[in-house]
Amino acid sequence: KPVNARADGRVLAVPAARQLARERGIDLAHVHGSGPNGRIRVQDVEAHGPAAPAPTTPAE
Amino acid sequence: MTTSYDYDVLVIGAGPGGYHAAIRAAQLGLKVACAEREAVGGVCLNVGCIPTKALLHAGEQIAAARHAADFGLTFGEQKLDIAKLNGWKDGIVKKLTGGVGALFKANKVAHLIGQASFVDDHTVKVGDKTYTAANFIIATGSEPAKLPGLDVDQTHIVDSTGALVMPDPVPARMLCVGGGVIGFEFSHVYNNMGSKVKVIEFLPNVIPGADADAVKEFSKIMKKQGIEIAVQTKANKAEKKADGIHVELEDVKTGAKTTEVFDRVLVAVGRRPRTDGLNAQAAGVHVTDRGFIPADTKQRSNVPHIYVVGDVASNPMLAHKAMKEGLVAAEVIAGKPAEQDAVAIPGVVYTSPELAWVGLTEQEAKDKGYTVKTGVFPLSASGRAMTLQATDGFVKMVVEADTDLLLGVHIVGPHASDLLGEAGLALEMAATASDIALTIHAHPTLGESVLEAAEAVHKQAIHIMNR
Amino acid sequence: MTTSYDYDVLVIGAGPGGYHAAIRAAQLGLKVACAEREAVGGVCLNVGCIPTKALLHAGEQIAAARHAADFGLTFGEQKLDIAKLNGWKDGIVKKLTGGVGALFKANKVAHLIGQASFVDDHTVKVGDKTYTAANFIIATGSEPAKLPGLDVDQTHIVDSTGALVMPDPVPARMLCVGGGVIGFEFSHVYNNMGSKVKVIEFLPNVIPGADADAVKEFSKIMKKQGIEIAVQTKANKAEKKADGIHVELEDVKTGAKTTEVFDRVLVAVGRRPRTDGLNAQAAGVHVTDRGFIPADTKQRSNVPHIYVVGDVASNPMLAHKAMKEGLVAAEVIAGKPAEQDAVAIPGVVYTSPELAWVGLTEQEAKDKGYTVKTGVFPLSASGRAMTLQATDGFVKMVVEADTDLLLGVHIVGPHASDLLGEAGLALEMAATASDIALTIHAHPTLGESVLEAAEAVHKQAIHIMNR
Ligand SMILES: Cc1cc2nc3c(=O)[nH]c(=O)nc-3n(C[C@H](O)[C@H](O)[C@H](O)COP(=O)(O)OP(=O)(O)OC[C@H]3O[C@@H](n4cnc5c(N)ncnc54)[C@H](O)[C@@H]3O)c2cc1C
Ligand SMILES: Cc1cc2nc3c(=O)[nH]c(=O)nc-3n(C[C@H](O)[C@H](O)[C@H](O)COP(=O)(O)OP(=O)(O)OC[C@H]3O[C@@H](n4cnc5c(N)ncnc54)[C@H](O)[C@@H]3O)c2cc1C
Repeated sequence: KPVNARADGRVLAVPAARQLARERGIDLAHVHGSGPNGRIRVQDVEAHGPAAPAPTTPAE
Repeated sequence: MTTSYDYDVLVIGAGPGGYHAAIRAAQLGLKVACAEREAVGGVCLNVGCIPTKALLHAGEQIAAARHAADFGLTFGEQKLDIAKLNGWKDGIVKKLTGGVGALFKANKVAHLIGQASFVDDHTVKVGDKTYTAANFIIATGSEPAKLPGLDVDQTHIVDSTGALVMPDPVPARMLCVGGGVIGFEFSHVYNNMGSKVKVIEFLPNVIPGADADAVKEFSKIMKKQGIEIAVQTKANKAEKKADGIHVELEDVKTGAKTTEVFDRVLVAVGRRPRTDGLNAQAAGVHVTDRGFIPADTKQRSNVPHIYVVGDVASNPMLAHKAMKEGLVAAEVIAGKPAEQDAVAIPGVVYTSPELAWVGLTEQEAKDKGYTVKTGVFPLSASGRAMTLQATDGFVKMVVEADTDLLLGVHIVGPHASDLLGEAGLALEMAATASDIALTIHAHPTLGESVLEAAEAVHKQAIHIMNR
Repeated sequence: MTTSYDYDVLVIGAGPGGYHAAIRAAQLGLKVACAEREAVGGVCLNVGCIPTKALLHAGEQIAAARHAADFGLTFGEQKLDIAKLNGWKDGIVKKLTGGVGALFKANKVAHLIGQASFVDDHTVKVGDKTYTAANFIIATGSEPAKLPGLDVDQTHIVDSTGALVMPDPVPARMLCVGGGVIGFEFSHVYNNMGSKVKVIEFLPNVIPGADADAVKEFSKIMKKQGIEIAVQTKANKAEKKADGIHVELEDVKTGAKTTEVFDRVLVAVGRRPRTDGLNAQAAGVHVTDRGFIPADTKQRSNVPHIYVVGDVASNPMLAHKAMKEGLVAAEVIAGKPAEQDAVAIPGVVYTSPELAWVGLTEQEAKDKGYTVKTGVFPLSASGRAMTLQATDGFVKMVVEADTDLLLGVHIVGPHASDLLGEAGLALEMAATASDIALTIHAHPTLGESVLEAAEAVHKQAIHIMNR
């Protein structure tokens, strides 16, 4: 269940946290953000725990 | 990546989107080629962002020399050597395009000279030769839109490319058809160089997309500088006569027509995506009716191994959007977790003062359902602006009322484009107005006005009364 | 707050620290007075930050007019009306100090004219009158340090206050004793106005506190502009003679002495805190041997209801630090959870190009035990810098190697102070180099060089080869 639900549909996360979440295949909507307004930092993504295998785009 | 293809990635077009993609792909170890039919650097370096900024700087120096009288510095007769001006500008372009060429070499990007046409979804023809690639990045850019009745001859009636060559003498009377970013940048240049400039815009407001308050302030300043602005006005036709170019103007509300005479007419009514000669259909790539090749957030077209970036993909047609998309496409191809997930794409009019913004306008924020608070700090209250003789303008901040989340920043003022760095980072970092207000900004800087606008959101700016 | 005192807060000194404290306290509903014995605005507005920036701008316009020849703009004979220059500068000061006066009125801050001396820890005397207050904020600032052997007469031998009045004619030969920020700003002004300037510095490096690479680049540029720099050199004594001021210079390594002749000597060897006439001991307030009144992070002195902010509290003696501390003191008094918790305090030398930095230098970061990565992007590769005729300099980023955490940003270049906004916010928000690299920066801007320096940390800058 998303822990991050803003009326505007945005999940507030800094760019590097977004990047890390993509790398680890983590849906940011499920990450607890420790910053103001639930802003997600890199540490929050790391603290989210073991990640699902990343949906990598295999280079052809 | 081992393939039976000639290249891992073949980029079509060496504008900012294309050359960023090519270099990043090479940095990531891929075998890369980049096809270009005109000049490396694309519109941006050759006939766009860069040469306009060179002319704008030159024009601003002319204005600055005039304003120097305020502090006691005066000059004898001023002379502008137009040939030298054009040469200086061309020199910068040459240096930068040469730089991209050198970067291609150093990064081992093969530069294919000629027009690329798809043969099938893994093959293109460039000139006489055919090349195969595992992935393609289409970065074919855009070109000026045309206006019926005003045929561009690049001498009397010019588009942005023709306007870049400053004629000698500078035209006495100049009409700019189109009050967008490009139109105003040229109008500002010609106005500073001595032309009497009139800008006409079909819509009720100039600089569509910018915040209404910012546009109002910007227009006021442009008018004060001598540029005539007529909104809701269109140009129907132009005729060259002995005494100049007779242009029929129409008030779009009343339908009233008048004819005015100019020495140069600039048509700057937008740009359209460019796919001519690409033969996209041979690769099964979908081109929309309006000529765009749409991309997803990984910059993929409808054909998964064919990516598309920059002006040909979507609006806004801006170089930094093209660059970002180029990097994303290259990284996605290399298996990196990249995505075009930008919160906001900044916009700048490089006049003096500049108009620069990033994020939502007040109206856009309201339309999206936000409860909005704003804070405005006028540069007339900035010590730094006074010492720079540049107190026209303001910083306006748009914030979500209950969370203090920053939604947009709109700046009219000197160096506004430099101040966007902070605003853009703030938006990407999901910063609040408090984050900005609590950050020490060096004194005396223009950046303090960004801080004060954030304070103004909370009715706590120091150098103005907060109502 | 209801008290039996005349004021909730009485601020001593109306410099940037004091007037920010007074206005914020009033905004928060407190009854506030501010005592000032000289002029509202303090050193900063009257004889510091602001008038120097005015002169710097004027000097830079002279240089700009010269460089305009590169793009074909030339002028007949140039004339500088020195009286008008001084008057223009004074006009800006007057406007700003008048503005602070008006803000005091509008915010209902009582302006007490005269020197404040403590009678006891709740009472001060200002002129003939005594006032009581529940809280005090000491913001008495600093004054130029003196140098034995060089007696300031404000005509031949001047301190920063004397140097602000440009003499007519401009001195042909100028010596600046002290290679710090203030020394270089004046040297740059005088050099641009036509003086032959020599800067001497006791230490092995000029601009102490700045990053070594940045200082090296900065010195190189200043020398290229014609300023002579001698480090590890001191001035022992000065003697006025018919042909000028004879100054004995000493090489501090070899002890070798030489005498050189100048028309004006500027002593800019630092500043010291100012507590004269304050009678701090009557309130039990502790003053250190070096004259500082130390404060905690809530800006409290050893006496809990007596706060201290700005230059008199601590180094670095910078206006924006004073402002921040003033706001903190006012908010703490009003019961708000404020604290001086700044990650970094920016520094700027407002020459052209500027030298600006925020956060740790590479050496400081290493000394603190960080494993450091750096990224450097030269402005010679920036298209925007080319169009601004200002390609000297670079952006250098200092980052913690394993976490990518930004530690410091050091910029030599045009508008460097404007670019600090992004760097400062990044440090306060604990941003990483990736956060900056992933943020779209408008093209073509100087801010792109900040982005490219962040990319260079990862060896992925686009417009240079990454080694
Ligand atoms: C006057 C002017 C000023 C501007 N100022 C700014 C500004 O200040 N800031 C900003 O962000 N944007 C500015 N722009 C817009 C900016 O130039 C574009 O957004 C940018 O160039 C788009 O980059 P691109 O890589 O998508 O395409 P382009 O730069 O258009 O490059 C596309 C390249 O592809 C080549 N090409 C096309 N088809 C083929 C083919 N089939 N085979 C081989 N090669 C092909 C073209 O020759 C061209 O070189 C300006 C534009 C103009 C006209
Ligand atoms: C030439 C120069 C250039 C500078 N440029 C910059 C710059 O660009 N950026 C920057 O950040 N900093 C700059 N500074 C430093 C900056 O001016 C100071 O850091 C700043 O003014 C400190 O503010 P303050 O409020 O602590 O004290 P001050 O500005 O020194 O103000 C203190 C005030 O208290 C008054 N006062 C003192 N004692 C009493 C008393 N007992 N009773 C009543 N009133 C009293 C004084 O008259 C004075 O007005 C510059 C300084 C100089 C000299």
